Amino acid sequence: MTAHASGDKRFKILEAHIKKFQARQDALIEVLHKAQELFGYLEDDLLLFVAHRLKLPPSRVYGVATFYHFFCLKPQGAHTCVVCLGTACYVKGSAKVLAAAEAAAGIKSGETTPDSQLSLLTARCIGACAIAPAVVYDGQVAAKQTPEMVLAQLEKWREPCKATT
Amino acid sequence: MAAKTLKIDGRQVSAAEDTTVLDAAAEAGIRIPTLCHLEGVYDAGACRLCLVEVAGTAKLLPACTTLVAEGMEVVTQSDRLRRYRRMTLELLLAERNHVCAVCVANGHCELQSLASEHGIDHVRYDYRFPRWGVDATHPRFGLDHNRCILCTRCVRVCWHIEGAGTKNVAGRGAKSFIIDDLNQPWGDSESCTSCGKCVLACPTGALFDRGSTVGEMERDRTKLEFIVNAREKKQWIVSE
Amino acid sequence: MEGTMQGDDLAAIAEKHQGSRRKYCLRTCMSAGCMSSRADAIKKGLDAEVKAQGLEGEVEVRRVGCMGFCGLGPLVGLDGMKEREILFEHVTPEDAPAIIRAVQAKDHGLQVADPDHPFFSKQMRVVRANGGIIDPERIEDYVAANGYRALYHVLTDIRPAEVVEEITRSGLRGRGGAGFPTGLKWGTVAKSPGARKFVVCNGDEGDPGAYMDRSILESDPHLVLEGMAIAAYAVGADQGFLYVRAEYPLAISRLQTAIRQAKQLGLLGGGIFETPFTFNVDIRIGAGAFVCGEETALMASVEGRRGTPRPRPPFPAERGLWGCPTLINNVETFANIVPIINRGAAWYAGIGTERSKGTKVFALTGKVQNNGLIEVPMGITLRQIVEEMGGGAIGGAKVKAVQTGGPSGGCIPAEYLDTSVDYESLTKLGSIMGSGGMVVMDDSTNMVEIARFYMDFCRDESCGKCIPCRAGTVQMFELLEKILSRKATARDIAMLEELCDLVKHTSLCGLGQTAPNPVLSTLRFFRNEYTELLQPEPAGECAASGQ
Amino acid sequence: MDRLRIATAWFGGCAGCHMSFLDLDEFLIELAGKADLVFSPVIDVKEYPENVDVCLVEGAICNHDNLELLHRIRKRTKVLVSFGDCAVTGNVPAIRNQLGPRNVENVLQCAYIDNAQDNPRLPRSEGIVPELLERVRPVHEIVPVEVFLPGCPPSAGKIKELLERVLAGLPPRVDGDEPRFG
Repeated sequence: MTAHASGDKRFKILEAHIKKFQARQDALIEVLHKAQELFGYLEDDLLLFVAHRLKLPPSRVYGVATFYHFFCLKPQGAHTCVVCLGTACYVKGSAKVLAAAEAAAGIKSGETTPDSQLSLLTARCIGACAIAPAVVYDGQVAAKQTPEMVLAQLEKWREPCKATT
Repeated sequence: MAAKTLKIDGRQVSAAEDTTVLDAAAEAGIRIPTLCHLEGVYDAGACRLCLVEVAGTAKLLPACTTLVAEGMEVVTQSDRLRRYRRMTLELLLAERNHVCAVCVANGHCELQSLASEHGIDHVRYDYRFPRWGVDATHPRFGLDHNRCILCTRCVRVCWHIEGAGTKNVAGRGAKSFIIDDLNQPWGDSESCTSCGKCVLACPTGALFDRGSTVGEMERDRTKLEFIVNAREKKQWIVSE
Repeated sequence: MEGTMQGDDLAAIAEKHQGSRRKYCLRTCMSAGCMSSRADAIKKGLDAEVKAQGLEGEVEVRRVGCMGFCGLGPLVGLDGMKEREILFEHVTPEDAPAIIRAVQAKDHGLQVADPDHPFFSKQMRVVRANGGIIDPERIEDYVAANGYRALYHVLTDIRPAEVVEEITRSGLRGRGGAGFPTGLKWGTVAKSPGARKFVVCNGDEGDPGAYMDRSILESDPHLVLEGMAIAAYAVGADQGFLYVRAEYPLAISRLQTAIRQAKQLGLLGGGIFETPFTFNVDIRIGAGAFVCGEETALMASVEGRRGTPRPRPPFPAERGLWGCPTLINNVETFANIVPIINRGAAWYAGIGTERSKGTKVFALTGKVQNNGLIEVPMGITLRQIVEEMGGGAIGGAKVKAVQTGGPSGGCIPAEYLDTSVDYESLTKLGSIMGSGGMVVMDDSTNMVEIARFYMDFCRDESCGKCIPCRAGTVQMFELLEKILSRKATARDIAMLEELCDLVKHTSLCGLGQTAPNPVLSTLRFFRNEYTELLQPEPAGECAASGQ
Repeated sequence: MDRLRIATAWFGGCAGCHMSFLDLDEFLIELAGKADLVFSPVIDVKEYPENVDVCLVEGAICNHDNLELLHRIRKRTKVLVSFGDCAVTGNVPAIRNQLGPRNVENVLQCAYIDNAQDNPRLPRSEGIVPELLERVRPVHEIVPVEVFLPGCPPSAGKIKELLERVLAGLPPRVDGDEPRFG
């Protein structure tokens, strides 16, 4: 039996991960982490797959997936920019960094640009307080960011895609 | 089972040891206001209306989840408690869109009655006017999120009496809302058995029988108790 | 394959490891802070340079955890020199040749930190003793630093009740914020009847402006594992869960490594040190919910459910995970266990104040000269921390307030800087010890904005279960917005205070119960900043409004 | 004793509260014997007078006209009664607030364009039709209120109780039943 009717191999990997937890229902959050890692975001079909494999009601899976901010139910952009809004970053001007990023990208935090190139997010504190304000670009923490620096990074991401179009 | 003797509002009360303060008070004819409590399902301790003062405890305790203890002294009515209850109700009235005048539950709504009981003649907080929808896809029932107070009674009856697990809370904080299955239209739910227990459980007009108009949504809550007694205690008690 | 281990084996590992040491050691900080400034490239550069110079036999380039002075990062320490260690600051990958020159006692021209700086000299490193010294990804390094000795000692020489007794005598209190006596908690779990018991390490360090636990987990993961194992033995548990935030990927990967290595050596698993004691640890990764720092919410999350709290009692010590007695302690609390066992409760109780024993790790951040992690004895004053160790506010500005305890704490104004840092003194000032965030604010900070910042946080992080927290934080946030936009009147302040009272006293869990603290403390100490923004009451012939 | 000067005002509401007022039946005759109705939609007075003792304000505050008159009423009235659910809570008129920011634009679009059966067009007659407020508000969010009389509508009995107390020179309030929305 294939893991999923679509034949998508990622379902097979996910299924192996579920087996590692003996399909225990209390592993739901770990399974969702893996699912998001594999697929980038949690679409309904995927949530339903998880629900069936863990023998949980879909409402439980959806309730959990929407409770935790880390999970996203919509596709993310090719690049992600996470501005930390923890206290240390805040008192050192992260709000200005975020405002600059929002203005440059033309989206609000939590949104993805229409061309799916960039998702702009905020974090409650990534624990990089001594190097505040911190921004995470595609998973890499960058220290002591200024509006100019965030703009430069966004511009850098934009360039290669300009080149291809 | 050992009995405990305690004082509630100055009255000597005795109750079996695993009785909640709420039940012990009710037994003694003392009514403590509640919203999320529902006979037959486990308590969430979420609405905070049944908070009582217990001598020797600095914190206020929810009567619905606090067990009686020997020598306990409970106060269920005080100026402070009344003020807190009033404010809590005001917060609820301001949170979503409770337009009693055009609500199916007008006159049969626990939120409306409690507000009335607590002398709320206006709400001091900013009405939030959030935008919530109505799910009218189920052939027999409707869900109006505008009137929902997130007491989770519907969720608890769906899981623990019916066992279907159709309903749950999604999101969090003020953005929490009741869902069916994967947040899909109720009418499309595969797990819903259309048993209607959630509608019976709802304290406001959020869940209703389709076709009811203003003020028509009365519920017979004794049915839920009847089912729970039948299922758990194998006793079929028909209320007179 | 899991090995079996005896006390002698530990010594053998340590000895063998010592033998492999080189004359010089370049300790490269590879904690999340320095990693953001290409610490991995620095290590690679050093490795390459050592190789190029043919110094492999003399110089070890070691990956280490957090050295503390993160504001000066990336940091590289050099041991083995004639005099004392050298600490290079603001290192770049291009500095590798210069650092090797320093090893050769040649002129290097690099920026070097002063080891006599109060930032270092006023510290007392108990929990962070290994931080920045050992390689967190090599269990041998930990064993060589006397690791797993305490567990061996406990398992082979002491009865569980005596362990609890020892922890009680030490006076250790929970480092997660509330300061509940650890020994008492352990005792309750130990006495609670249950077929199974669990130990949970709360690594859901959610306070914005705090990263002590991240640093401990990244720098010395075995210290926490060993502390958990000792706790499990003391209370009779066989399974542990380490709940870590998803925001800390490095901590998670190091813990995974640590658990794997400990299992391989037989320090976790069945029959540890050939005793009947069995202990396994699973990592549970949080998914971004501040409320999961609350213990009942954390348990719900460990069980794979929505992280909503439930009323206590019953306390987790009696009925926790899956209804079983469960011990929940914070990362730093567990990190204190090994030093207490190794050096004795009396030694530990000798540090700190009458009621707050031992040391506390703080993340000193914000508008302060010297940013970083510090470990100080309880009872030190805020002034010593902020002015001496921290060097005061940046750029000659004046320190206005120190925020402790994050969204559950308060802002302590500069005139109280002589306050002793202990649980009771901070509570008296309307703040709390909290998990260890200490954010310095200078005179350019608008305190009403800070209150709004925290209320925004609480509003966003409220789980939504209980009404006062869910709806009250929203209304408080709106009132603060109204005040900041200069549309509020004195009556709005009264409403705000009334809501603080409600939310504090009627919310279900600690998140709601402490959410008003930043507002209350700024109203208490900086009330004028609020009143300056107020409008006069709207005129009416009959001004008295009916209530 | 001087005759009491009573007024009623009608803002965004269905006039049902005024109907309930008219349901006072013969008490209206008794009232007329002791008080003057100096301003009301049921009499033809254009300007809100000075020195009003009691004013029953029905309806939510929806437009600039409402706002202006409410402020005038407040200035010239001793006891302002927020009369009925629309005045007290915003009620049905305030449902439009759910349409969110740029509310006026949205509500007009919704009413005159999206749901128009024919000739979709925004009404425009400056100076004649008052401009809508961005947000419909209950009365007490704008001016201080002495008495709240919720209900949709408040019963004639409650109105009577209040007016009787005022006529007898007692502090204005409603004891009797518990207040009730809806």
